[in-house]
Amino acid sequence: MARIGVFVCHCGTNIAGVVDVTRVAKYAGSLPGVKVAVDYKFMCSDPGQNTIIDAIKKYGLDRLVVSACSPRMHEATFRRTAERAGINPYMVEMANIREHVAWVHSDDKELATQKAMKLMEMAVAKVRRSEALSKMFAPIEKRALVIGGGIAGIQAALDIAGAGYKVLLVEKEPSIGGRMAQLDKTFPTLDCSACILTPKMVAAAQDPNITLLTYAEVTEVCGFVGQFEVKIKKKAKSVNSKCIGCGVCTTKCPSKKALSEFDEKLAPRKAIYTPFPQAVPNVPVIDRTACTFFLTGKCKICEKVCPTGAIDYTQQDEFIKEKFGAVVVATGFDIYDHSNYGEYGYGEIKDVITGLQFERLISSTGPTAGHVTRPSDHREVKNVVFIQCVGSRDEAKKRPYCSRVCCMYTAKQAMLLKDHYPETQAYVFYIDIRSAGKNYEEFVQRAQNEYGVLYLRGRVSKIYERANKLLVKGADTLSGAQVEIEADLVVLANGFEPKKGAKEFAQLFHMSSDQYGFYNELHPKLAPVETAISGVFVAGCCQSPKDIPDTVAMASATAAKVCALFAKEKLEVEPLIAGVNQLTCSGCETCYNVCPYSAIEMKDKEVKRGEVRHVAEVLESVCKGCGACVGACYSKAVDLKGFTDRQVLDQVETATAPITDN
Amino acid sequence: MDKELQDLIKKLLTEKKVDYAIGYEKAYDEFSTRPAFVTSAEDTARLIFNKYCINNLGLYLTKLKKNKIALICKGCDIPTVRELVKEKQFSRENVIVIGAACDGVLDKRTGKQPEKCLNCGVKQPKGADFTVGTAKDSTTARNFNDVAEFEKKSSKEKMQFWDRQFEKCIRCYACRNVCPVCYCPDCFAQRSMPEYLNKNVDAEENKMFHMIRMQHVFGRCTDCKACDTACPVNIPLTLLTKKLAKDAKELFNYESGADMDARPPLSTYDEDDPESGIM
Amino acid sequence: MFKVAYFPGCSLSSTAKEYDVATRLVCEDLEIELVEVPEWVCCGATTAHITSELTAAVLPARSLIWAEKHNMTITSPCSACFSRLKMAQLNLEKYPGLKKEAEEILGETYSGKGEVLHLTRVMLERYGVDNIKAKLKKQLKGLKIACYYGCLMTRPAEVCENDRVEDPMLMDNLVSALGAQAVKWSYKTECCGAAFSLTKTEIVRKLSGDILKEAKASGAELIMVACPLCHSNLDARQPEISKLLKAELNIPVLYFTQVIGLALGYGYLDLMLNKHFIDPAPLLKAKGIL
Amino acid sequence: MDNKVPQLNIVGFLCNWCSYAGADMTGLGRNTYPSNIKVIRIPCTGRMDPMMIIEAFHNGADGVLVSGCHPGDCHYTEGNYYWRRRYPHLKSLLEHFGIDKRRFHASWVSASEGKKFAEVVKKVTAEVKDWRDNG
Amino acid sequence: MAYLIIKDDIKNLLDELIKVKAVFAPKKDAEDTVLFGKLASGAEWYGDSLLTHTTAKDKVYLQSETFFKIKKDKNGVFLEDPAEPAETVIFGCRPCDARGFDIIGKLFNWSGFVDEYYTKRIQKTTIITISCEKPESTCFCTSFLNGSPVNSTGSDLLLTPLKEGSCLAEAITAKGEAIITGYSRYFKEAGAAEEKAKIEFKTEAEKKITKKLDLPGIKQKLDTSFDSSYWDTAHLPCVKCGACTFVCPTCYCFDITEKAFDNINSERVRSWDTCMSELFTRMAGGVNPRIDTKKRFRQRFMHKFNYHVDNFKEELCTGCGRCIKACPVSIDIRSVIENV
Repeated sequence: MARIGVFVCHCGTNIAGVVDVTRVAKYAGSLPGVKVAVDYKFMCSDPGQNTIIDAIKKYGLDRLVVSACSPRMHEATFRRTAERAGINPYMVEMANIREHVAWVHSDDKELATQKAMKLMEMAVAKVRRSEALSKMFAPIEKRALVIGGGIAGIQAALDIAGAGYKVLLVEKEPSIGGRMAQLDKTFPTLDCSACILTPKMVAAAQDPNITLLTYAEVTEVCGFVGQFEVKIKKKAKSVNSKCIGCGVCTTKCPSKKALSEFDEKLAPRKAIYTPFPQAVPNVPVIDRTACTFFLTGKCKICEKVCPTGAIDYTQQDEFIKEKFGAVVVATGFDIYDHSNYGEYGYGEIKDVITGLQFERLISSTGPTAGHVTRPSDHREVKNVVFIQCVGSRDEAKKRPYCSRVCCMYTAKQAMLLKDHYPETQAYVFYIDIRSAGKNYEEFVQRAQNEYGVLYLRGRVSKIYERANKLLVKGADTLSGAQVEIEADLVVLANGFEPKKGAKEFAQLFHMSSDQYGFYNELHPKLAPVETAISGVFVAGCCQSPKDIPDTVAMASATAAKVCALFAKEKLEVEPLIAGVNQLTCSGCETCYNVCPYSAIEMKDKEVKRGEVRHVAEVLESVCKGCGACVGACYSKAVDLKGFTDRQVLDQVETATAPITDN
Repeated sequence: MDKELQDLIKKLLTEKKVDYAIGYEKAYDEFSTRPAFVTSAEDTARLIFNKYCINNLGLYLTKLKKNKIALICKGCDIPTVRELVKEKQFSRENVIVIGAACDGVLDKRTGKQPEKCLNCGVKQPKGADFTVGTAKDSTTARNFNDVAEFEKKSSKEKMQFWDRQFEKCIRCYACRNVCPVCYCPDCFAQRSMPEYLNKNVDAEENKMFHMIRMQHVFGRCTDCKACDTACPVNIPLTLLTKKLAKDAKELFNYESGADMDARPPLSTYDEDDPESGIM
Repeated sequence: MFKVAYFPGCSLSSTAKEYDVATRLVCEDLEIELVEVPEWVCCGATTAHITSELTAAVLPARSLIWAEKHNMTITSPCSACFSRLKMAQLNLEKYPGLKKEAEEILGETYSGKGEVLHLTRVMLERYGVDNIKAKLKKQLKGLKIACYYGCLMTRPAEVCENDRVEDPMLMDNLVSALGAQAVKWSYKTECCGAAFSLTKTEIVRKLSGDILKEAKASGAELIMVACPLCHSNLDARQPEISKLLKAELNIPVLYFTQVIGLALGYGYLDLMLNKHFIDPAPLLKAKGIL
Repeated sequence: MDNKVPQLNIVGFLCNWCSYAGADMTGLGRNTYPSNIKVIRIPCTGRMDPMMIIEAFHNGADGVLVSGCHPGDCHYTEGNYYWRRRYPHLKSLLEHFGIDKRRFHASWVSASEGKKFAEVVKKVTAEVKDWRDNG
Repeated sequence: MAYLIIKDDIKNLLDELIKVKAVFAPKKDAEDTVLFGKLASGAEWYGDSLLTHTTAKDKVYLQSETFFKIKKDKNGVFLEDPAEPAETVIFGCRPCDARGFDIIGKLFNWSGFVDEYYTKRIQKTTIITISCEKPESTCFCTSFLNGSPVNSTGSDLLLTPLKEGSCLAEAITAKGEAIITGYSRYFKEAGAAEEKAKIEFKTEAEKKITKKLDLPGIKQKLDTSFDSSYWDTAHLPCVKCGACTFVCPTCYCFDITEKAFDNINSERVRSWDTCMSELFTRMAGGVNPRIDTKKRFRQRFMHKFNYHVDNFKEELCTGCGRCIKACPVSIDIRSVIENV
């Protein structure tokens, strides 16, 4: 027989001002199984909790009902109280007589009191059916997978490795470095992007705890926190480990048809190539769609010139399967494609370029070796118009969000232009300047005041192609005038959008994404780097557009989360999860189909002696306790701990029965 | 037709393609048949097929899960096989479906054709591995007019109607036990912890049993009428099973046992599902 | 036989008579049956739509209902008429109250299902440039044409359902099919100033002048249009614009059906080319088309 | 409506993450509603076994309300989508058995919609009362 | 002493009885189901069907019998006895039904144990039986000792329809006698001709029952066939529902349950159970001696025609044939035991 204690809280006058708490307590005392029922001013206070602990000891209680505020407020508190007194923490139920009674039924104290009695009685009915539950533990594979070798992935990998854990860093491209490697200088300090990034790339390559896997993609994921099993495709590089990175093959390769991804298609690249000179690892790959040998069966020049015999045309894609305890997703972003901006020429005007293309143009390692010339005729430029918010803050293009960095990089680029070519004039069309960040506003001010960049608040209505010139028509809303600028080059501040295939990638992990495809964090404020899938963390622009410092901070945050997870001996699992009674399971796979977490496994199992049946089993460390399986199971074989059918039914029965308070 | 059927089964048994053939044989008088389980070629002579073969033999698939079975099915029984395969109760390779062309069956209690035989579009079975005989499908499509007619009643009238029906119910569970999709190893009705259903037999308790059973078979019931025919006190369960079929069709455009690839309506969803009056 | 309801509009029986004549000629050759909406009334352009929402809806609704009843797509060669028909259709759908009122006035019901398209889309999309190409009698070799679309047949974009609102290609594709060369230029949809046609002519001269200048600069020898209002601004005002710009523009402006007509072998007077202020004869003769 | 409707018993199943929190919010905002509803906290509307609702009516509940997160907002990503399918089916089936449609309701109430929760409860109570009074 | 009652007077008699007792008789409803229902007037009686869909057993041996209620109020928890049973008449059952009361009666009063709930009810019940004129293909009452369409075992008053629109009424017990004396205006003494007509009626009716079982022979066979492989296949068609046992006039198995105490009330109830149900023999802890369906199927026939005979020297069956008709898969009890 249960020994229940009922504790009714006054919450000062919050409850007691409306509900007759002594009557509630008295009624509680008359309920079967209730050994003691008391009311007290503040149950959650130290003396309040001590009252509970004393009562537990004095009456040998094994279950508690606290009639007070919302369980969302203090359930955890009273569970700890119970634990302190030696009762299983899951033998505690709360009756919410503050938010759900006193505060909402203050207009009739009698009805409020009756409802409080009822809710308390329902909690008693539920706790009577409660079972002692204990936290469960699952093993952790102390090895992290970092997906994406941009600055976010590199930083996360370095931090995790620094704590002594092994990391596998997977990058799709032949080299790590990501978007940051494409940049010329970084705001607001104007230091060289490569100068600050390259050391990190090298550090990642040299760290004994980090394994680099470039030109590789994650293709399959199963398992769960602590025990992810990930299948990775190592794309055939056609270059084997004998390569010493001398670069002769690249120099001699005759194919120039492909366009360089790294240079944003402003320049051709060879069929055997490293994306950029500082590539890590410095091992070229053959792009089989461009290679003359793979296309025609003739050439093999690279094989002939290679001093180490590292070229291997027969290499095949290879799949590896490895186990990880945690995953950091840092898959980055794409630049918004402005080809559906008709007013800017549908992406067909050669001298209307993206911000990232401008980075390559002005970068000394770029296709023009830092000379800003027009892509169409390679003439030097005089007037350059920058247009902000292309694919950002634009409802019509279904990109209403702000990409956060464009104001800054536009200012940076305008300044760099002036630095390189003092005789040029930069014009910037903007909606608002968003320069929140340390030294950011000052930076923009500098662009305007010291560099004479002309800021025009308004949109460009159309770019007209004239012979050798671009006529940019727009509005300056501050002066109210129409503006026409004869420009040599127009640079669009393209916003950020999710990487192509981001949604499909999310499905590998069952992660959710927002309407644009950016990955959803678990909580926008309090869990910004976690995802709904425990053990999977997000860093950088795959979650939302952000600048380098924020990306790095976020990456380090994921590393901290991973390390915190790995620091534990074993994984603690909340016991409020589903469980299958396999004797009654009919094996229809309904639960298996509805589970949002793939926490159900179907097995052929001997459920009774001599009787092997196809039955469901809950993977305890994966289950989140949502109960979708319970709601769907018509065999009534699944139940949810903490919200069992027995508990709910008894609550229902109590809720509908009259009060026998006399 | 009997001869053709017997020969086919004889062949399947002789070639050891199946362990059991489940068909029909004559029962206690010329107006009744009962399920026959045949294991040897010599025994096939008792198999018959006529207009009294009302039982849905698909029921036995879940009871002989491990065997290879040849099952004689009327066109209206085949959805049951599909549904059970879909629900992983039986693997399709283990059953050879022998479709028997049927011109409608007769209910032994009334001597009349049950409702399902009117406007039947599967007199000539569809989806069988072998088919015996030929029959002409009805050209008019099935309709839900009778259910729609009942739906017009006020909720009070409906309540009274069912109260009167379930007053009669003796909770013999014949409806449940002949139902092919009521295969749960331990029916909720006989659980004690928690006690979903009281053992007490009274109209209210009986009604709850039927409500829950109907809910549990929603999207799975193929409206085969086995429960309706089995009821010893003639409760018109067809009015309920047909309602399920109607709702599945109207709410989710789903037909149980029709499409092997369609997900059961309650174990899937669409982000664009209608709000159905949810506030 | 390809059959559409034809709403010519008022310009086509007056200032743009040649457009109507050429259109009917060409369509007959192409076996496109133009069924003129019987007793059509004013589309409500210029005044109705800015003064009375109801009038603006009821006027076109009459024609819309007729076309719908006869199960035909309704088309107009005039961009303004097209715009009014299409806007009325959308407004009647969007505002049930307006629809009810309009239906009461007309004594008929309107389902809103019928299709409303500008003549260019009917001929060049539905009928198809390829089908036109198959019927041509000659190629307009060596002719450089600037296609001018104007505003009402391209905007608002979501109404006109044109996915390249800033750079339409419909007529440009036709030009290529006719064997001529469509010049690439950026003024295809600029404003010609039509709304100020009679009130503030200096604005019209400036705006239309820009268009003509740009066409000339891009190498065009001829401008092709599909709207009587565009035409009158670019053609009739050209002499005064030339004077203003102090440069002889002398660039003929033809309706697109007239240009098709040329490729179908029709002559100068068949297509009423004599009606234009800037006579295209010298150019066409020089190119060996006439 | 009047918040005092004695003798009506309404069982409310609220999902922990949105609607229960929303009901808490109703309290925080001191919005009042009729006291007939007795709330049972469930983790998610996906947990809502239709049996529980049938049992509630069998036990004599006059009305039942199930409330969860708005579509797309489910804490467990999908639970409310499943519920959104169970609800119309169950409502239709119950109605067929003679359980009036005014007695069974569902709503989406987010954690911030305290006012909406009060409105929902008022509406449900009024509907159940209407059924009781007018048959 | 035998009497005659005119058929038209039967309705009048019923109307009179209704005034003082609860009268149950066959009634037909909209679905053509004929069940024993409480009559509000004699006109409601439907006499044209041979057998009702279920027996009258449940009027004496209730399908769910409340033993007592548990109640709680401010004075504490106490038990409440159920209401006393009312004076009851079961009218229009058949000899096979009536015989069922005799068989169950022996069981509920066996070796010194008296079941007070059954006994109280049967004592207050008068059973008026009508002989069967047109037995059906499922009938086999003549297989049993004294079994016949006119058998009076278990009845208080037996009515046998004669040709001239009247019935021969024979009081079998004092309760039956009381009906005749209490309502003597409807009865007149019968003569030898009527007695003779009854014998003719009997021969005619018995002739219609073609199936006769060799019960002693079957008993012998059953004694040795517990482990027979016959049962391995015989049970296959059976779906293990309880229809056969719930429509049987002699099946008496039950289960006693208590409703969970919800803090206000609860009750202890005896409900019919069926050996066909897996739950029937499931014990606390989950062990179930008759877990497989074959064993349950075998039990039903063994009990009726073997074990019960050992204990009571008669079969637990009256040959009404209801189980054959009610069976959803048309299993014939006669052929099952004959084919062992």
